[in-house]
Amino acid sequence: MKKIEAVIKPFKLDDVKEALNEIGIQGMTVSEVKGYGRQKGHKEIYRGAEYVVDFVPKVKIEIALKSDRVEEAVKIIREAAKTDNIGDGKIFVSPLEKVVRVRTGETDEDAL
Amino acid sequence: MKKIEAVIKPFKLDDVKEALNEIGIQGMTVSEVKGYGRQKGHKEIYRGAEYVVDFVPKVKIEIALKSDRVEEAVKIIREAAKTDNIGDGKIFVSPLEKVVRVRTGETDEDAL
Amino acid sequence: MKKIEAVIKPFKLDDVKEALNEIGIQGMTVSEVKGYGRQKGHKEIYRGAEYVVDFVPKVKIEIALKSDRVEEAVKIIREAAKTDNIGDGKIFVSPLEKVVRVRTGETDEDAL
Amino acid sequence: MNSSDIVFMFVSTSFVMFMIIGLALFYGGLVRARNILSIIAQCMICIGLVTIIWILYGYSLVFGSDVFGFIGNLDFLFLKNVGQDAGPHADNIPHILFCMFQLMFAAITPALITGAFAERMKFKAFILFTFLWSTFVYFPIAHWVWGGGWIGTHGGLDFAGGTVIHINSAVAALAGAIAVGKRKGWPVEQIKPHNLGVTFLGAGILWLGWFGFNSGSALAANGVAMNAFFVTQIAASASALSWMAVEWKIHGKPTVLGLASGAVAGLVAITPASGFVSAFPALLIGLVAGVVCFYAVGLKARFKYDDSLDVVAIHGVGGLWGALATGLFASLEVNPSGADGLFYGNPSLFVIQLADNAAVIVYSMIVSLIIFKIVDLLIGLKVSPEEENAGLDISLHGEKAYN
Amino acid sequence: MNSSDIVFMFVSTSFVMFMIIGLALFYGGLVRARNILSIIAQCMICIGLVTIIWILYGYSLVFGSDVFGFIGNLDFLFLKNVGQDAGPHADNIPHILFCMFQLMFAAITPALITGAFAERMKFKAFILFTFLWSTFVYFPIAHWVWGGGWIGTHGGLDFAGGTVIHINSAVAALAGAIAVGKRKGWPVEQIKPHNLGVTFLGAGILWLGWFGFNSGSALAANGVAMNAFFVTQIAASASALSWMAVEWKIHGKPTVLGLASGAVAGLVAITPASGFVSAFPALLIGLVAGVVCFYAVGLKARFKYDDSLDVVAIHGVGGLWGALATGLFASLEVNPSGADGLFYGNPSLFVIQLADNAAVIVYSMIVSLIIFKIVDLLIGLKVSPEEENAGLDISLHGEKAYN
Amino acid sequence: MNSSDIVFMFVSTSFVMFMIIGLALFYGGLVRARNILSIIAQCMICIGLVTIIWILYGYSLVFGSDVFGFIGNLDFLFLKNVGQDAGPHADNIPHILFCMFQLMFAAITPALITGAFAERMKFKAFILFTFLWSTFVYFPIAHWVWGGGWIGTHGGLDFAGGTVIHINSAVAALAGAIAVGKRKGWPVEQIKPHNLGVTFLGAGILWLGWFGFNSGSALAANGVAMNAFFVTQIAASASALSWMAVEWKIHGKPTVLGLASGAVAGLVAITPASGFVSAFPALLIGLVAGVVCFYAVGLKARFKYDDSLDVVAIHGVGGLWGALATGLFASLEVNPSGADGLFYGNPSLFVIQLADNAAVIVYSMIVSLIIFKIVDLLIGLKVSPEEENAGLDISLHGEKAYN
Ligand SMILES: Nc1ncnc2c1ncn2[C@@H]1O[C@H](COP(=O)(O)OP(=O)(O)O)[C@@H](O)[C@H]1O
Ligand SMILES: Nc1ncnc2c1ncn2[C@@H]1O[C@H](COP(=O)(O)OP(=O)(O)O)[C@@H](O)[C@H]1O
Ligand SMILES: Nc1ncnc2c1ncn2[C@@H]1O[C@H](COP(=O)(O)OP(=O)(O)O)[C@@H](O)[C@H]1O
Repeated sequence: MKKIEAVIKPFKLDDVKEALNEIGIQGMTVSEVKGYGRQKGHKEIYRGAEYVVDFVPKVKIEIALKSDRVEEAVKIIREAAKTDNIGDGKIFVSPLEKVVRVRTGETDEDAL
Repeated sequence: MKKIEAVIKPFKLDDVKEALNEIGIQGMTVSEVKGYGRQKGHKEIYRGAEYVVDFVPKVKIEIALKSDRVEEAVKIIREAAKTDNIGDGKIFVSPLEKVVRVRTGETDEDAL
Repeated sequence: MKKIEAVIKPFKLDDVKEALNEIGIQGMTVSEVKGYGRQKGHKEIYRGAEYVVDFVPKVKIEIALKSDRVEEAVKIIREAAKTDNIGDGKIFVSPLEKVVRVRTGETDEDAL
Repeated sequence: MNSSDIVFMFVSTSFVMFMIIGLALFYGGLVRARNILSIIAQCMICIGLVTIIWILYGYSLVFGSDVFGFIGNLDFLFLKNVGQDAGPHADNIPHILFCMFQLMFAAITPALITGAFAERMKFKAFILFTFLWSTFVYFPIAHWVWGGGWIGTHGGLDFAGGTVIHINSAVAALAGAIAVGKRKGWPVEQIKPHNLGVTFLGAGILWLGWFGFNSGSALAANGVAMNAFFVTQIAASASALSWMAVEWKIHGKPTVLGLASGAVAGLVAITPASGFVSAFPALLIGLVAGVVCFYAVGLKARFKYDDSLDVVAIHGVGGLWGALATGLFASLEVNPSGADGLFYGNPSLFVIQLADNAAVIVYSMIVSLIIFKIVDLLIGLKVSPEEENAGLDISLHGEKAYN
Repeated sequence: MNSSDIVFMFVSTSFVMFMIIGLALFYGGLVRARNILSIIAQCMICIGLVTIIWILYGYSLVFGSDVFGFIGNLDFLFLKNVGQDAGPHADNIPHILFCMFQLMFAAITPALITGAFAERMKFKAFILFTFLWSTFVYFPIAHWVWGGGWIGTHGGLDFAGGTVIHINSAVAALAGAIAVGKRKGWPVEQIKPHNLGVTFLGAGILWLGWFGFNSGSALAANGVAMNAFFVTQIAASASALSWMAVEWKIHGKPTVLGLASGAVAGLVAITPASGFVSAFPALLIGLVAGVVCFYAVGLKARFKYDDSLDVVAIHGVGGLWGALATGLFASLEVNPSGADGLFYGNPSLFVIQLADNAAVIVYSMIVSLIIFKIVDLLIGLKVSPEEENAGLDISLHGEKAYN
Repeated sequence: MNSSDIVFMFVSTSFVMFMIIGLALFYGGLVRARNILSIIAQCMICIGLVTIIWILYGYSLVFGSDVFGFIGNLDFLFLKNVGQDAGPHADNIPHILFCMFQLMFAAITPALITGAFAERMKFKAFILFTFLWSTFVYFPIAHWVWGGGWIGTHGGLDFAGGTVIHINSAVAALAGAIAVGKRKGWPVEQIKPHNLGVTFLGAGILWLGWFGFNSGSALAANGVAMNAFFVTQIAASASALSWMAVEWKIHGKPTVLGLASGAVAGLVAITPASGFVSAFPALLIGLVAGVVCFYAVGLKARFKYDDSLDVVAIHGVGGLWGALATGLFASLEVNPSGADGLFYGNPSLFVIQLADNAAVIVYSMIVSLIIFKIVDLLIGLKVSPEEENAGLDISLHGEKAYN
């Protein structure tokens, strides 16, 4: 099993979720994060003081899935999340050793 | 060393924390996340428009621990987090190569 | 490639970001978390009821980077995040198998 | 008819209406984020529903000609004889204005009760409760005191509703906390206010509105009204400080919630006395209110009833202290149409105050419990554990306050 | 000069000013967190800019001596002849006070419109729009009804601005929703209110302020003013409950947003009628308002215009119902200087109301559309998709509401 | 006694009380989320503590019979001779009402100062400071201007407290910013407002309350009061727009915080002038206020004092401009009991204004610095770095605003 973590633009979340659903991937965990990278931040003004804000709001999606589905999932996420602008985000894949479903105690692929 | 990530129902956080404490696991990092899975979302109504909200509030616990404690910890978390309802959550185990305590510079098991 | 996750004190975020920038590490993803560990929580009072709050606000930084830069990065983070008080936080290193840049589809080290 | 008094009562009435908004915020900030809308919904029901039943029959039951000292008759049913001309209870302002001022009191009283069973009561049950409780508890008791009933006529003093509103609602609150039962997790889990800024704003609006509440109860822009205005400010200030002081001493830190709670306690305590006592008694009433209400908050832990937002401690204990203090400090010099209290040589007033309030407490407790029982049988009082976990906002109202 | 009336109008004017703050919160809570400041900025422009143009020439265009029934002359340009003495439109209060009360109406009206194109309109465009729309739409129409123009003189009734303010702003809102175009994602994406507590607070302030809005329109602290006060409370309450009831029936849950929307719908509907109808007609007006406005919210989905915060459904449909209901229920018994309506034996009033409002709708629609067109040509109406995604607060104002 | 004036002063007093709530929100939204409660606590101390010392001796020190032009005597100690009858300073309203109106001014002034040392001052130190500063700075200066002291008697004009309240508090704010020292991280770190919606609400409440503040200073519902009402609206609007304009030009975007700050700057600037100048001078006063206060915000960066919420720039510079503008634009036509200013042929008034304000600035600066020194020695002014990091809400009050 693998874990995919994708950091994407917030307003792309629904598209990515739909796209994954279509290929039968229906579990995921989502969190709000702030990203820092090449994408330029914006300027903020408070009583004349100008601040450059480097951190940009992003959404992180975590998906545990069978190893053989990783490639497809990555592709789908990329397609759905893309706007062709800097800051579209990144996808990370890392190893996952075990998954347990709390409710039933099922493990690994049964737990997905 | 391993990392356990457990996605559970928010109101179970205290129970899980207590249960882990009892077996001597006292460090963890917690974040608020939204889960998407089999658990049905709820309906929301705003000026007559009905929305089905798929994302359900969850809490994610991250615990770094020695490899030989993983099994026990997973069991304890499962027991404490269980309500026997869909959406009780999942536990993920992944490899961890190194841990450093910022304050002292101790590493790996000493840093836990 | 590796993933560094560092849990630090919130007001150290800017220092850590600057320090990493200086050694040329410019991508990261940040989230607000709550930490539980040796650091004592604080007391809160609401209408005479006293609560001990164990969870302390922390910030989690995630950085994907080339394996050979891990050591340096960990050192830099440690130095920047240190206040020599309990609760300064921890740094975790874990394996990363793949990185994809959503915008371009570049992978792995090109994607960082 | 006096056009200054019209303006005065217009403002006072508006302020009391605004208090209900303030109360919703005061309470709404104190619950968890997933229940704030349920508080607001209940407060809006109090405004909406009580307005309707008030014009249908409530006003008549309270202010219609007295029947056996217990209730008003049906003279004003469906606002019959209630128009732009002055009515029998105030010859200086339009009857409809008097009716509307009194309406606001009727509307805020059940809203006060909601704090006791916050975060767990069924909305449908609350609506039925509000209807029954207004009809069978508030209307009679308001009549007793202000409408020509037995308390007002035999000399009991309650300037702006210490008995009718605060004690009465607190007794019902106690009944409700017991009848509805505890929140899941209480008292073990940490159940903390989710937004104290909102609570402070609510307290601020309450403070402002209370000027209309107390001063307006003079029904005219005269010296007594301004006395009420003045002593309201003094008692609230004193009570905020004394609550803070005792909390600081005992818990080591002075909290904003303490300051706000103290202010409300002082406002409650001065309510029955505001038209009868002068500044320094008011100072004392406030100082004592902050301390006794602070300690009274501890009662629920001792006696294990989950009065979630401390209606009993603040409105009950504060109101009772105020009612008794009226018996101690009332002075004919402040208000010639009032009475002298114990410290001005008239111990009988104190006895009357004691007796009246005891009667109200007993009546309100019994009838409130019966009403809760009836509602429980018909609808059930408490939401399911799942609904409670998910929060009433989603469960009962299909909404989230924060997105 | 009557000093009670001065106080009354001082309070009423202050309350209406406070309504604009309330409106900003009401709307601000309904948009997404990244757009709340853009709403607030627009409301502040309405206060600031309209105040300036009002004292320069707006007041004169509305209340200067009538020219062909269409517009006021320049008698009061730059506040000439407008001082502390009474003016021609109210002999009981200082001219500047009358001028300021009317200013608040002029200021709130464009603020109401903002709900229609919330979350996407350029700020610069909004400023120009406000300037043009006030000048070419609001000032003439206000003159027609209140300044001596054709509607007021031939007998049309609009006590506190149902036609001038609510219908007028809703028509412009419809024009704006069409001219500016839809929000990205609408109606497919879930675009939810970000803070319903703030929306409730706004609604509460609106409710309070509306007392000044409607009662103050009597321009004196008299029986008619208090009638307006009373029926305002009744209609708002009834409408909150009826909206809730129909929503409960259809969607299975009673929402706080529904209660608040219903209250506002009732307040809108009673506005033109408040000085002319008595309590039970007001009850009916409120009950109907809650239901028809609830259903009217569905129109935007059917006709595919993104009236983001339902200005058309609430202010347009509610206002129209109120204007027609005035033609049905107005009664000389309530207000001898008004007229009898259809149900009091005078069908002609109903016809007049119909005709007047039709004229206002046509005029407002045409001129509003032209103004939007001009602004579009000069500046452009809508922000870029990137700005919309990032949120107007950051894009247009360089600020975030929440940090 | 005049019952209209009673109502008017009741409303005005209530509005000023509400301003303190508004101020707490205005400031509270501007600090970081972990310090909002500390702001609120300080504002509540200002209400509570000042109320108590005011009735004990403060009122007497300000309004007791003049002693050497410097301070009031003890005639009114413990409210002796202060009752429901009219007092020496206003024969149209009850003495207690006059006393309470003036109390609100005394209470809001130290609350204004808190903005300067927000996010870092010890609570205990603040309490002691408030006590000392009210006694030794506010009470004397208020006496000088309004209580029969040297400024009022020799002809200096300060209608509603530009000198007594705004300049005075700003000078103390400067002293405080210096004495308490900078916040950790300032000016390098980004220290941003945590909730601009709350700040806007606060500004809105301030705007509303300012109507009572300025108009009420006429002490009667007359033409001068309504003039103050009118020009307050104009100056605030103009200043909001001019601040926005200059900010837009310089920083490229018009912010809501700029609009709100501009409005407050305009309100401050018109305060001393409001009973003496007419509409167009008010327009000018507002337009200038927005611009000079905008630039004045930059002073703290230049001179390196951490006046966190810009009390000096807004209340000091705005207040000074208003005081001088009074010397320029005051007109006997507006207020026969005032004076003509420079532009109405009387240059001496301008000189008097200059001199008076210089005296107040010097006195306030010296005594404020001494008081800060004393408090520093007795208690210490600043929290520890750890407490500052954790936030004052947790450190000093054991609470979190948001859970
Ligand atoms: N090395 C990294 N480690 C972790 N997250 C990263 C890294 N680099 C970028 N990110 C995340 O990806 C987001 C997008 O990256 P950015 O460089 O702005 O644009 P792009 O994805 O187009 O290259 C960032 O906002 C950040 O959240
Ligand atoms: N494949 C997955 N990857 C990551 N998180 C998942 C995955 N599947 C489920 N989750 C998380 O687990 C939570 C519970 O899953 P769900 O399918 O609703 O119920 P259950 O745990 O009973 O099977 C989800 O809300 C989500 O946060
Ligand atoms: N075993 C663990 N797994 C995950 N996170 C941990 C673990 N132990 C500690 N942490 C995180 O590190 C933070 C600091 O740890 P703590 O024990 O308080 O102090 P120190 O870092 O000085 O040892 C905690 O707040 C928590 O977020």
